[in-house]
Amino acid sequence: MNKLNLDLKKIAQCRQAAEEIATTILSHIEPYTTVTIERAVCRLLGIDGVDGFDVPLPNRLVDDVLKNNTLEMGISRHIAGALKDTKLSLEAFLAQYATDQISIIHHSLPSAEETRAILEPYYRQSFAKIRKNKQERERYLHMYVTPKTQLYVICATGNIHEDIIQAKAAAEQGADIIAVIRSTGQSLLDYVPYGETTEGFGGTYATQENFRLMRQALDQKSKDLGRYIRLVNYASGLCMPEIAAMAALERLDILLNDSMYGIIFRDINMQRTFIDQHFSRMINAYAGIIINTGEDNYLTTSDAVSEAHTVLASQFINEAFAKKAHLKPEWMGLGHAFEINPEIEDSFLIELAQAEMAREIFPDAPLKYMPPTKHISGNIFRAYMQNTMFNMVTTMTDQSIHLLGMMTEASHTPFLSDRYLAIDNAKTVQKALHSFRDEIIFQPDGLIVKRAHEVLDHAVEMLEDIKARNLFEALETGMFASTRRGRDGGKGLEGVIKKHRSYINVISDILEEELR
Amino acid sequence: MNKLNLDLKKIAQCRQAAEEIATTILSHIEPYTTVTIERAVCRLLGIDGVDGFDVPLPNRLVDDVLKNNTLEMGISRHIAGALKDTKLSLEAFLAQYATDQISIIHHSLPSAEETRAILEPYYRQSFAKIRKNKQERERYLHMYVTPKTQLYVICATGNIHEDIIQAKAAAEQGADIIAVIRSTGQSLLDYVPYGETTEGFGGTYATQENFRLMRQALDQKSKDLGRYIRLVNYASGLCMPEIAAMAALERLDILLNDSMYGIIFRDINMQRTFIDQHFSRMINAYAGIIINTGEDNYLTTSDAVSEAHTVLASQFINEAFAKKAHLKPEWMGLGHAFEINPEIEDSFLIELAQAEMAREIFPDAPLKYMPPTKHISGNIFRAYMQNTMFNMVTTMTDQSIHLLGMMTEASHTPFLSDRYLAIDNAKTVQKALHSFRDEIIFQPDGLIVKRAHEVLDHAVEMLEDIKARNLFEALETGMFASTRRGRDGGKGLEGVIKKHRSYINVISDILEEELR
Amino acid sequence: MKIKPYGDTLDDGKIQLSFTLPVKNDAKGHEAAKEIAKKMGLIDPNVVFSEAISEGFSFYVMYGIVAFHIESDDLVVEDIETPVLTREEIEMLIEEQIGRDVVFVGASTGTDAHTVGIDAIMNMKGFAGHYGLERYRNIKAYNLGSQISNEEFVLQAVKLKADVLLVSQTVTQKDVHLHNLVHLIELLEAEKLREHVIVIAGGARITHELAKELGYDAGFGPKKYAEDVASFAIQELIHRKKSR
Amino acid sequence: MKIKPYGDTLDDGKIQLSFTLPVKNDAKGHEAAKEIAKKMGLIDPNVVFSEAISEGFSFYVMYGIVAFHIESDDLVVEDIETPVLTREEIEMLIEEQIGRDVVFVGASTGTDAHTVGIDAIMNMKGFAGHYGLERYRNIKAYNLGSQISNEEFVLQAVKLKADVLLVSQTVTQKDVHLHNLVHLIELLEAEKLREHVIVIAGGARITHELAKELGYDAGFGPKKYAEDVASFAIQELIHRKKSR
Ligand code: B12
Ligand code: B12
Ligand SMILES: Cc1ncc(COP(=O)(O)O)c(C=O)c1O
Ligand SMILES: Cc1ncc(COP(=O)(O)O)c(C=O)c1O
Repeated sequence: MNKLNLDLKKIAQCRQAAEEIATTILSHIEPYTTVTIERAVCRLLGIDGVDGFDVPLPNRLVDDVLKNNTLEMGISRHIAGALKDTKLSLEAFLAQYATDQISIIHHSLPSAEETRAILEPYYRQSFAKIRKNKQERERYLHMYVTPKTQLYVICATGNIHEDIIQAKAAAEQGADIIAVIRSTGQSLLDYVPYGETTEGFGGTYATQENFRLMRQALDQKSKDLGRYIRLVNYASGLCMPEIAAMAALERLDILLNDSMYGIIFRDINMQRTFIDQHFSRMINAYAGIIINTGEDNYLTTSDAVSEAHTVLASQFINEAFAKKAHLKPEWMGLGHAFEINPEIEDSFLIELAQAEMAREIFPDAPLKYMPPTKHISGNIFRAYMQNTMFNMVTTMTDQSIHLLGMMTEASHTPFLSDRYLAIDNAKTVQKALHSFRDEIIFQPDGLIVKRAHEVLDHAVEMLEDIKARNLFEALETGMFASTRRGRDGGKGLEGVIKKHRSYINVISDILEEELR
Repeated sequence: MNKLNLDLKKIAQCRQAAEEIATTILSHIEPYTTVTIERAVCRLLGIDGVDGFDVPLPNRLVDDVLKNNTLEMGISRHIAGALKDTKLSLEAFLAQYATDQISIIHHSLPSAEETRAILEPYYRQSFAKIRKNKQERERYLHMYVTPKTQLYVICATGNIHEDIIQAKAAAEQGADIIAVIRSTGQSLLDYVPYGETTEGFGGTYATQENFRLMRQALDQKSKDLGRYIRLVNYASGLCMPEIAAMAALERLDILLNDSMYGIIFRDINMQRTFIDQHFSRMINAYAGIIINTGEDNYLTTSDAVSEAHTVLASQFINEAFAKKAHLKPEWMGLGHAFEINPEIEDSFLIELAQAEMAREIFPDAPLKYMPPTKHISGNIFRAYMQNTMFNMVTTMTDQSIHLLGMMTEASHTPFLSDRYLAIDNAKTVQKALHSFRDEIIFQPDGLIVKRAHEVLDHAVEMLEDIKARNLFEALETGMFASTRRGRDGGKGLEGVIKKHRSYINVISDILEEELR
Repeated sequence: MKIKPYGDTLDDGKIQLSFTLPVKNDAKGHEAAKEIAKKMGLIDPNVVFSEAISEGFSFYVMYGIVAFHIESDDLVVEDIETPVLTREEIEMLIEEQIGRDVVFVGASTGTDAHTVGIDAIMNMKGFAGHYGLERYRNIKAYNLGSQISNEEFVLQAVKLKADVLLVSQTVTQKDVHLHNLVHLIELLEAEKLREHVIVIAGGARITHELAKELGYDAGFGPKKYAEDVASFAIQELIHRKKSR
Repeated sequence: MKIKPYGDTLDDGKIQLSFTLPVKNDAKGHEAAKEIAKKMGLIDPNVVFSEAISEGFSFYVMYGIVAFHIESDDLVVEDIETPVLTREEIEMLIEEQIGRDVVFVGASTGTDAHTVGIDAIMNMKGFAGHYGLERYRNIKAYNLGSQISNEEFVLQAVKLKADVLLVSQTVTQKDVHLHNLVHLIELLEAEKLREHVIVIAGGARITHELAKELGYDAGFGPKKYAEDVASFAIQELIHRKKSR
C-alpha cells in the first residue's frame, strides 16, 4: 500500500541515522553489565524462589557478589565456582545458601570454558523450555487464525485471580490480547516480587507465578474459543532482563519493552536502561516474543501535533536497537497513539496521516496503536465517541495491535463492563468499515499527504541532529517528551557494573551465538 | 463534486419518470378539494379561535357547509356570501356565528369576482403577514451565517413551556434547528387544537399559539447567540394545509411535509393526502418554508440495504410534486437516513454511498439526513457510537439538515442531557473531520461507487414501473415501506369533496398567481 | 445468593450514574450531585465529570459504591413457565390436542402506529430469522395493522372468532399504553368476552409482570419471537380446554 | 431550594444508571437489577438494556426516578473563599505586601509518576492558555518532578526555604494517594515544619474538601490553574503574616 507517496530516500536516511545512533550507544555500553542482567542469568540457570525475608534468591546472590566487589567477573563465574568447589548440584547449593549455611563468595572463579561446562546442564534446561514454549506458540498460531488487527485490553485489579476472571470474560467477548498491567511503582523495584499476588495499586504485580496462572487460564480459553489469546506484560523499569527471562519461561507473547521509556518516564538512569534493554531484547528474540515500544507515551506528555515527528524518530531508534538484538521486523511492535486534542480542526485527518505513515514505513511490524487517553475527560459518553474515531483510524490503516480505549480512562482502571463496551465498539467499527481502507484514496496534494511528508521531514532532521550529537545528549536536552534526564542521574546507576576483562555471561554468549 | 461518477442520463430519466408520475396524480386530484383545504382558507382569511365546546371556528364553518352539501362551491364563496348578505365585517360575523346567533349557510353565493373582492381585505392581511415573515427571516439569514450542515434536535415534552426551556438550552449548546414534535395521534385529528398546551404524549400538540410562543423564544435566543435558530413542525396528517398556513403566519422555517408519508405511515387516504400536500406545499412555497420529506421512515420499516432504491425513487417523486407546487430546489429538504444494521459488513460504506449519492443527485437541496433509530437498542453507549459513525458520514457528504441521533432513542423522547451529549458528538466530529470530504477519493471501481450505481439502477426501474402503472397502484401493491394501502381505504376520504364547476378558492387562486 | 454490583472485584459494589440537575455547574452543584448519590445509599460518590448544559442546568457523571447486598433467592420473578417449543412442535401440538386451526388476531392499538413489533410476531417473514405466525401451518393469523381502536379490535376479534388476541404497544410516554391496555380489558369484560380469549400484550417496554398486573394472560418484550408467543398461547389453550 | 434530577421536565427525577451484576442475564438478573435500583430509592426502575458479558456476568443500563428532593440550602460546600486574581494582581500583591520572592516547591510524590498536572501548574508555559508559576515575576518555582519520596520532598523544601509546598497525586487506586498525602503531613509535623509552610495538594481526583480533611491548606482538581493556586497561597501567606 502506498497511499501517501512518501519519499523512500528520506525513509532510508532515517533508518541509516538510527542505525548509527544505536551503534554509538551500544559501543558505549558494551563494557558494562547490570545487576538485573546478572539476576536474569541466575533465573535462566533455574534459580528462583525467595529466602526467609522474601528476598528473591537471584537478588541475594547478585547482591552478595556485588558487595564483594566481584560482580565485574559475572555471576556466572561465581556460581560455577561455588558449584565446583562445593561439588553440590545447583539445587543443593541453593538450599544451603538460602538458609545461610553456605556463601556464594570466596569460591574459585573457573575459566570461561569451565564455567560454561559447569552451568550448561542448567541453562540448557531453561533454553529447552523456552524453545518448547516457542514451538507451542507456533503450534497455536498454526492452528488458529491471527486477525489482521488484534484487540488488546488490559486487566489491572491488583488481584491475579480477579484478573483471570476478567481476562477470560474479555476473551469471550472478542479480545485477542490480554495485558496484565503492573502495580504503580513496580518498575522502580530493583527486584521482581515472588509468587502469586492479590494486592496492587492500579495494576497487578508482575511475578512469574502470576504469569503462569494467567497463561494457564488463557490457554484453556484459547482452546475453548478456537482463538489463541496472547498474553502481555511489561519488561520495563529496573528489571527488564529478568522479566524478559520470566516471560520467556512462561510463554508470554508480547512484552512492553522500549529502549528509552524507563529513562524518560521512570527517571531510570539512561546507561542502565540501554544496557538492560539490549539484553532483554535478545531474550525476546530467542523466545519469539513481540516487543511493544512506548512512543505513545510521548504524546501523553507533549503535544501530539507538534511532537509527532519525535514518535517517528523514536520508532526508527527502537527499530535499530531491536535489529541489534536480532529481533526481526515481525516482532517489532512499534508504538504510536491517537492523542490529538479532538477540539483541533481536522484532528482526525492528522491522526490518520500519522497512522498511515507508520503503517507504510514499517510494513512488516506489528504496530501497536494506543487509544486516546490524554484528552479523555470524565465524560464517558464523549470518551466512547473518541474511541469510535480511534477505532476507525485503526481499521482504515490496518494497525496490528489495537489497544482499546476505555470510556472510564479519566477515572479508574477498567471495570469489567468498560472492557465489554470497548470491545463492542471496536468490533462494530471493524465490521462496519471492513473494506474501507481499500476504498479510499487520499487527495495527492491534500492535507493528509502533506502532513505525513512534513512529519517525515522533521524526523529526518531530528535523527540527523541526534546522530551528530548522540542519543545521550538528546535525552539530556529533552528531545523526547520534553523531559530532560542527566546521563548520570536517575535511578539504578549503582547497578551498572563495568565488566572485567575476564567477565563471563553464559547466557548472553549463548544468545549471541544462537541468534546470529 | 462528483465522487461517484453517476450516470447523468439515468438521473435525468428518473426525473422525467417522476415528473410524469406526479402529473398523472395531479390530474386525478385536480377536481377535488378537502375539508382541511377549506379550513386553511378560513385561517388565511384570519379566522381563528374556538367555540364554547372548543371546536375551532374553521372546523365549524366547514362542517356546517359540508352538512349543507355545498362545500363543493368552496368555503370562500360561502363566507363572501355571508358577509355580503349580513353586511357584517368578518370579525363581527364570527362573533355572532360562534355564539350561534347567525348561520354560515343559506346565504347567497357571490360570483368569483365578487367573492374575491369581498374577501380581499382579509386574505391581503394574512398574505402581508406571511410576506413580512419571509422578509424577517431573510433579514436574519442575511445578518447571520448559515452553517453548511445545520444541527437539528427535537423537543417532545408535551408541555410547550418546558419545550421552550429545552429548545433554548439546545440552541446555547449549538443546535441550529429546533423541532417540536407532535403528540402521538395528532396527525389523525381532523382539526388543529387551539391555544397553548401543556400535555401531550411523546410530543407537544402543534397549535398556532405554541408555534408563536416557541418562535418568540427562539428569536430572542437567535439575537443572543448571533445565530438564526430555525423552527420546525409537522405539516403532515389530516391537517397539512392548515398547519402550513399556521406555520406561514408564525414564521416557522421548516415543515415536515411529505407527499406520501401520511398514506404509508398513518393510513390516511391517498387521494386526501395527495390533494392536501399540493395545497400545503403552495403555501410553503409562498412563505419560503423548507419542506422536509419522510423517506427515512421507509427504512425504519423495511430493510435499509435492500430497499435503498425506494428512498431514492421517493425523493424524485417528492421533488416532482414539490416542483409542481412551485418550490425551488433550495427548499426541498429531501429525506434519507442512516439505518443499516451496523452488524452488516461494510455497512458504513453502504451508508456513505447512499448519502453521497443523494448529495450528488440533489446538489441544491437542503437534504435532511436522519440518524440511526431502528438499530438502536437500549445500550446507550453503543447508540452514542452509532451516532458518531452517522455524524461522520454526514460530515463526509455535506448533508444540510442534520438530525442528531439520541443515545436514548430506544427508550424515551430526549432528555435535556441526551440532546446536550448529541450536540457535543456532532460538533466534535464536524471539527475533527472538517476537511475530510475534500481529502478522499473513492476507488473508481470500488464497493462504494458500485453500490451507488446499483441503487440508481434500481430506482430507474422502480420509477419506470410506477410510471407505467401509476402511483396509486404502487401504493396499493406496497412498493414503499412494504406497506399496502387501498385507494379508497384509510382515514379522511370523507373529507374529500368534488369541486363544483363554480367552486372558488380565493387562496389557491392567489397562490397560483403569485407563485407562477 | 447475596449479590452486589461488580466493577472489577467481587462485591466492590461499583455503579455508574448520570443525570442533570437544575442548578449551576459549581462547587454547590457538585455537592448536590454527591448528596443525591449519598441519599441513594452510595458510599464514596465520585463526580468524574460535570459540565454546564445551559445557564440553569448542569450534567453529572458519577461513580459510587452500593453499600447493600440484595438476596437473589428472595426475588419473585413473574415469568412465563410453559416451555418454548419449535414451530414444528407447536404445529404438532395443535394438530394433536386441538384438532383445528387456531385463530390469532393482532394489532397495534389506540393511537399507536408502530407496526414493526407486531409484524415481527405475525407476518410470514418474521424477524431476526424467526418466522412469524402466518407461517404456522394450523394458525390463522390476522394482523389488523396499527392505530386500531379497542372497539374496532374487539369487533374484529368477534367476527374472526379469535382464540388469541395480540396487542402491541410501543409508545409509553406518560403511560399512554397503560390506559389503552386497561381499556381493552374493560371492554372485553363488558362484552363478557374476557374468559373466552387469551389476551397477550407485547412491545419494547412490556414485561410479563406488567401484563399480568393489567389483567393480561402474558406479556412479551424485546427478543421475543413468534415461537415464544405461540408456545405460551397454545399450551395455555390446551390447559384451559382440559380444565374446563 | 429543593432540587431533584431533571430528565425533560422539572422535578421528574429521572436518572440513568449502569452496572454489572455477577449473575446470568435472565429474568432473574433483570429482577435483581430492578431490586437494586428500588433499594436505592428509585421509583419505576426500567432496564432499558441488558446483555451477558460472560457466563456469570451481565450488564444493565437502567433509568429510574429519584423519589426524594434534596435541600440545596442545607449543603455545606467547603470551597476556597479567597478571590482568584490575575497574574499581574498576584505579582503586585507580593510586591506590596510581602516584599520578597515567594518560594513554591512542588512535586508528584510517592510512586506517582504523573507530571503533566504539576507541570501544568508550575512550568513556564502552563496549561490550556494559563501561564505557570515559573512565569510569575516574584515567584520562585522549583518543580522537583515525579516519584519524589516524602522524605526527599521535605528535605528539599527546607533546603529551598519553601513558603508553599505543592503536592500532586494522580494515582488513587486503592486509596494509595491518601496514605501518601497523610504521610507527608505527619513528616512535616514530626519535623515541626507544618506551621511554617502552606501545603497544597492537587490532582484529578483531589477536591478542596478532601485536602482539608487530610490536613492540607487547600486542594485543587481539574480545571484549576496557576492563578487559582497562587491567588490562594499568596493571600493566605499575607493573612498569616498579619495574624502573627
Ligand atoms: C420504527 C420507529 C418508528 C416508525 C414506525 C414505523 C412502523 N411501520 O412501525 C415511525 C417513524 C413511523 C415512528 C413514529 C413515531 N414514533 Co417511533 N420509533 C421507531 C423505533 C426507531 C423502532 C421501533 C421498532 O420498530 N423496533 C423494532 C421492533 C421489532 O421491536 P419492538 O417493537 O420492541 O418489537 C419486539 C418486541 O417488543 C415484541 N413485540 C412487539 N409488539 C408485540 C406484540 C405482541 C403481542 C407480542 C407478543 C410481542 C410484541 O416482539 C418484537 C420482536 O422481538 C423506536 C426507537 C427504537 N430504536 O426502539 C421509536 C420509538 C418507539 N418511537 C417513539 C415515538 C415517540 C414515535 C412518535 C410518537 C414520534 C412523534 N411524536 O411523531 C411517532 C408516532 C408514532 C405513533 N403514533 O405511534 C418513541 C417512543 C417513546 C416511548 N417510550 O413512548 C421511540 C422509543 C423513539 C424515541 N426515543 O422517542 N416510529
Ligand atoms: C498521561 C498519563 C500517564 C502518563 C504520564 C506522563 C507524564 N509525564 O505525566 C504515563 C503514560 C507515563 C502514565 C503512566 C501510568 N498511569 Co497514567 N494517565 C495519564 C492520563 C492519560 C492523563 C493524565 C494527565 O496528564 N492529565 C492532564 C493533567 C493536566 O491533568 P491533571 O493531572 O488532573 O492536572 C490538573 C489538575 O488536577 C491540577 N493539578 C494536578 N496536580 C496538581 C498539583 C497541585 C499542587 C495543584 C495545585 C493542582 C494540580 O491542575 C492540573 C491542571 O488543571 C490519565 C487518564 C486521564 N485522561 O486523565 C492516566 C491515569 C491517571 N493513569 C493511571 C495509571 C493507573 C497509570 C499507571 C499506574 C498504569 C500502570 N499500572 O502502568 C502508570 C504508572 C504511573 C505511576 N507510577 O504513577 C490511571 C490512574 C487511576 C487512578 N485513579 O488511580 C489513569 C486515570 C488512567 C486509568 N484510567 O487507568 N499515565
Ligand atoms: C514501554 C512501556 N513500559 C512500561 C509501561 C508501564 O509502566 P511501568 O513500567 O510503570 O509498569 C509503559 C506504559 O504504558 C510503556 O509504554
Ligand atoms: C414527513 C413526516 N411527517 C410527520 C412525521 C411525524 O409523525 P406525525 O405525523 O404522527 O406527527 C414524520 C415522522 O418522523 C415524518 O417523517
